[in-house]
Amino acid sequence: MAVVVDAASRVLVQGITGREGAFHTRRMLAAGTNVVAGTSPGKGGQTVEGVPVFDTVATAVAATGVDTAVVFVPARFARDALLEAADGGLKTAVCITEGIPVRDMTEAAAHLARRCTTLIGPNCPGIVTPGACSAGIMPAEVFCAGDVGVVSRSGTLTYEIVAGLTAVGIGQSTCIGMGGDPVHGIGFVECLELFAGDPQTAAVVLVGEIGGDDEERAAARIRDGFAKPVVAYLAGFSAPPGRRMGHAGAIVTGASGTASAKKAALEEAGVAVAASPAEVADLVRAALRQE
Amino acid sequence: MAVVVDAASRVLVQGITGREGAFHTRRMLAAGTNVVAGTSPGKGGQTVEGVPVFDTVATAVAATGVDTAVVFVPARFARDALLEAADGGLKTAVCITEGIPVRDMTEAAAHLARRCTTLIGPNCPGIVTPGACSAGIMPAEVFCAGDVGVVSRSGTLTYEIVAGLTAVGIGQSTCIGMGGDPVHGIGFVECLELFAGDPQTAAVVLVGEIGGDDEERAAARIRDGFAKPVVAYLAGFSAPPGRRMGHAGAIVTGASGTASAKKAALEEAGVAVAASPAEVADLVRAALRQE
Amino acid sequence: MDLLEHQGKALFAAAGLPVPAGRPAGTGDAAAAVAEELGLPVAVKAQVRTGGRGKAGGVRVCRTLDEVRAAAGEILAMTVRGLAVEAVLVERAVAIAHEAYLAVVLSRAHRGPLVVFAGEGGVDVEDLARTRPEAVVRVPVDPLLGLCDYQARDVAAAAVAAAATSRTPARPTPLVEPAATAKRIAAVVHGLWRVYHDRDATLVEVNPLVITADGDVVCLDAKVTIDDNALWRHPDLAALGPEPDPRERRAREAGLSYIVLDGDIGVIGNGAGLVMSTLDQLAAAGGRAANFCDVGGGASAAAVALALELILSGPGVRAIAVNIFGGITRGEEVARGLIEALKTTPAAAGVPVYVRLAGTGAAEGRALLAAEGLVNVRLVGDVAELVRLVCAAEGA
Amino acid sequence: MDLLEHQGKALFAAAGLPVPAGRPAGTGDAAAAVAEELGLPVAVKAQVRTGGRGKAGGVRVCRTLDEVRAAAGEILAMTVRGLAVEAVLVERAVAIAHEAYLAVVLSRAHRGPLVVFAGEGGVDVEDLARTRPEAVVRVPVDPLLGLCDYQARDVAAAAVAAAATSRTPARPTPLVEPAATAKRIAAVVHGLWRVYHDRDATLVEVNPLVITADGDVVCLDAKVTIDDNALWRHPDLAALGPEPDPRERRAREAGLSYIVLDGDIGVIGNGAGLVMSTLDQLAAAGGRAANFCDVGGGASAAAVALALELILSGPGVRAIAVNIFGGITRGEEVARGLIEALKTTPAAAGVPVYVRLAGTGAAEGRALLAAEGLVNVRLVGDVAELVRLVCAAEGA
Repeated sequence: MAVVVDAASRVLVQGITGREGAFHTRRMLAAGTNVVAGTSPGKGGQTVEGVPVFDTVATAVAATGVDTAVVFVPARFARDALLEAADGGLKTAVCITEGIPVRDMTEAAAHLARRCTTLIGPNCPGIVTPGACSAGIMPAEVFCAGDVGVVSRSGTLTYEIVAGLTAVGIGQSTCIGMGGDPVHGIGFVECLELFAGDPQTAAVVLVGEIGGDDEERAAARIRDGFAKPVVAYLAGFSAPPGRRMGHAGAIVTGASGTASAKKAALEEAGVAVAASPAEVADLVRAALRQE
Repeated sequence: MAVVVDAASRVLVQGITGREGAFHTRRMLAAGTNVVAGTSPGKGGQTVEGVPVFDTVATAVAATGVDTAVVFVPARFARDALLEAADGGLKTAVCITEGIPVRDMTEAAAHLARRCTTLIGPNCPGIVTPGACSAGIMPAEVFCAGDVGVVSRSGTLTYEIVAGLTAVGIGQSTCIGMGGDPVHGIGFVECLELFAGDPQTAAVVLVGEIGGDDEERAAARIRDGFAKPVVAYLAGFSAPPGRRMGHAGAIVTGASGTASAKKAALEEAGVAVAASPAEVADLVRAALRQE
Repeated sequence: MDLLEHQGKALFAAAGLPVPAGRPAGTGDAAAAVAEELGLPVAVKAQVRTGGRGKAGGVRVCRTLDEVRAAAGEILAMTVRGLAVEAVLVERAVAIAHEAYLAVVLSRAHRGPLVVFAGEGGVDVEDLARTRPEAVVRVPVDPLLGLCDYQARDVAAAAVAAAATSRTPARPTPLVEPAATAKRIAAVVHGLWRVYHDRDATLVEVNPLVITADGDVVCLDAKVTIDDNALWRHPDLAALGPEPDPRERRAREAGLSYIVLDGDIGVIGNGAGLVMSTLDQLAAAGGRAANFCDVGGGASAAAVALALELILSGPGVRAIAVNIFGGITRGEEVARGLIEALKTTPAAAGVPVYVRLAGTGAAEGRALLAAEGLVNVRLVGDVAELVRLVCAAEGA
Repeated sequence: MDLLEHQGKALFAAAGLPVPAGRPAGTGDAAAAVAEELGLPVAVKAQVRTGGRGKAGGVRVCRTLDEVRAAAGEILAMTVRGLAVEAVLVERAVAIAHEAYLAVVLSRAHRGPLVVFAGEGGVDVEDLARTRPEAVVRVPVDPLLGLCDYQARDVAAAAVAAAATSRTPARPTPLVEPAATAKRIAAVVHGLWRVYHDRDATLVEVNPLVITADGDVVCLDAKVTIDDNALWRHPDLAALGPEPDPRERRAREAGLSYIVLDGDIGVIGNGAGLVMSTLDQLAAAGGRAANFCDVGGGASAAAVALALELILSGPGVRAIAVNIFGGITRGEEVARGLIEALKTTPAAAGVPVYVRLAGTGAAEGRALLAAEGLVNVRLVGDVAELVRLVCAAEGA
């Protein structure tokens, strides 16, 4: 088992004929993913890397039974692509596209929520269940199957940390790149719920960064009772304090958004916070030994 | 038991300080309804017929635990009142107001659907569970408690038919005036489902009229298997054929909307269709005897 | 409220939709002047608030100004389905390669708008919907999201596919640049949606939507219905309505729903369903109603009086049936209105009025009427008796 | 992108929101001219893209033109939190009876906009939110519905209630007509929502929202942040941005994320998190970064070369750390970019470049760099080594 995607997932690549879409389709296929369809308006009937291209999500669903979309379309068209995926009945939409206007994302996220389509991203590297499915742009070669769930706000940093786990023989159940945009799909809290319910996952790694209050909310969730060990790494301790315009952010979140504050909140919840990406593997090993 | 409202329903009157709102609050109270709160922006703190008035639905909910709204606000403000009721967490909204723009209703109905708020109306007389709750403007004195469920597109005609039932000793479980607007809340099909699941209801009366295809869809639902006898009355056989602008209506519904076509569809589904309102009671009695 | 074609096309043009150049005209000479300005050939089209004008000869293509003058004159004198032609629209003629059907319409079943497309336009589109329902594309629009671009593209793709296999005209012309045509059609779908949404329409129909030989897309017709309940948001549109029957207008201003029919029995009731039911029962008994009149919920005495006055102001009313089931409407109010009108309207003399009062205030109303002792008023017990007596009076 | 107050107020005015009469000025004399036109007293306010100007003395009320000239001159010479004052806004002074806080802001937790209101405005609103969170009204707006009128009325009701019990000023003035004031505040909430939604803002903040002694409502300040990702929809707003640092602008045009810092170690990495993490580890080891540079996913050799060139064009860079974990970014592309830039940039001579390549194409990239044999390039095995060596080089 795993969370969100597994070997049975049937993947649709939206924007498959674009440079990025085609490149990553090849990589996802190479990682053993069931990429069974792509879409590109006006390009129906073509193939990319042997994958059939359809004009619309509806026709792709009808022809191939896809359940997981990976969205590579340009930012201006991403809202529409997500709505199309949700209306097509897909279970999961992984949105790689970056630079999507916030208003577009709030609308898309609200619509996906009522269609019960799980959203990952946008501006995210995707999701990998090692050996089973890679939906996105993560380099499959650094992953190996195992029992640590990983969820991260940062892409490259995740690969670094996962490579560190893999190097010492700690495999991963599922790795989720939740993306760094202010409005995004599943976050730390939702992923913690998913990993809590996943028998394959024995421990969880959270990779956070400055800004927002996702880490603080994750800390609150863990403090309320979380049965599996959690290890975190945070980036941005040395970032200069941002220049704030107004008071709204602080009023709304009640959080300062600094790495130090996030570290304190997580440690208070019993989370081991690594000082460097390389230290994560050590802390995970220690946590799993204690179990 | 009954459907939608019963003796435990706690009713909120939106627009309680208006002429209609105040008048019908008195009548609903006289019918034994638990009218426990009203709203009228800027009038919070007053009382109407002894019922406390609040500025907002949220404060009314917090103070009185209302679960059923009856909306009397003017047409221009009805969309907002319905959204407020749904966001306030009310289970049911009964919208008496007529003349609401279709666009407003499509938006309100979509929002209520995702909030799981049952909508009755608009432009409807409301809903009565005799002896327990009257939420709307129906004259409670013509009803009596019993085992026939009534759902109607027409107000006065319903009273006429219900009075005929009551006169011969046939009581009603719940009577629903679904309203005549093109976009409305629960209709024949949804009410049939509710009555199918209500142990108190032994038979159902549908009161339809020309236009639309609600009756045709009800007939299809009954044809698919409906365990209780259904009697119908339809108005509009003598109506001159409407002047149609375009083809869209016919293309969309595939139905002519005439009373004759509706009668044929219902009879094909095994529904006894009365020739006059007065005949409904005879047909119901006959149907219940056959059971 | 139904708009005339040229009014609908003005909305289309404002929304950036492609419509043929043209202007309405009220006389044959004015039509010829428009044609001269546009250049020949032109189409001269009856402007009337109903369908069916084509079969009635209300659309002609003219190649000379004399033809335009003659056609416009004839069309302006026509009626279509009983409605007078209000003007002609003179438009530059369009070279049709393919015809399709495209509409945004309120769907009761979806509780929201629906985009409807058929690859074959014209008057036979309803037959197509019945015989080959799969040939009709139906795209429900989410009221909270509005039309999505993917939906417009879906429709455009269907349109281009349909044009490629079109059977109208007999020899289909291949599209020059299918992708460009698809983009134009998607833009039309967006434009129609804007008109539908922004102008509170319940129907925006283009039939035919034309694809020309060089792949252009033109809205050759425009049928637009505006939601009457939303006209307060659109004062410009509210001003476009036809002159109503003066009785119907007075009734509407008083909150009555009043429709003139062609029988000789006046009918007053409360609630559209009850009034329709009364008309049905009259018809079943061989009677013919002179009107439909719903005094509505909670009608005042004044409204009832006006209803009676309106009925009596019409020609040849031989008897009047009043059928009231009091709910919000109170019997005593109805009685007061009847008494007032009968006492002050000379035309009331000699017209028997049969009154059935039930429900709230029925006893009080009956008592008031009885106390007044009006010679031509008769109280009846139920609807069956009402119908029987009023039909008998009519025959007398 | 943060707007200056006067830019935000122009959006407010266009949305029908009440703002004081005023205009920006770039010199003391221009400020005095505006004041003369408006009438005295006026407020002279620093226009700067950050908060905190009040505490820095950037807002003065002036009663004479000489005072205006002097105040404007002093304010124009100020910096606030390191940012230069770009102009002054000269506004007619407003008689304040009550001050409140009102904003529409993107809430990550709600995945949508939130209306935030506090009955006490000013700079202490954050304290209020901490100490008496119940005094802050938070109304989430449904992205698919937009702001509902009932929500605006809720906020207005809270505002009127707050004014009635206000502690600022010390002796609260009762509102003349609370219902009228509530309507004006509800209209302000709607107006702010329109600005937020229609202009793709992520923050629209009014602090203070002023209620005057006669019950009028005025937006005395305006803080507006526009979503950078949506600027293409608003070319008028895109033109309002400040002049960026030329290096940052060149970087942005090439798709790099580049921020100038004040240390002496150049940093290049791929992915914001990885670069931040590299900076953290440098800082922990006592090093100070000269910049933040994320070459992004799938960076080309040209982008990497530009990154190196930008770093070398800055003052006092003593060493450069390159930390690449190849995913989409390929190690050989990075290597090519480094080689190109190091060979063509004179400033590269003598600056040691430590390169850590891992992931996709790492072996190929390392081979390319090794083959080139550049004297100042050193390949390292992991980040710990990278950090240790680069900090040592800096110290050298």
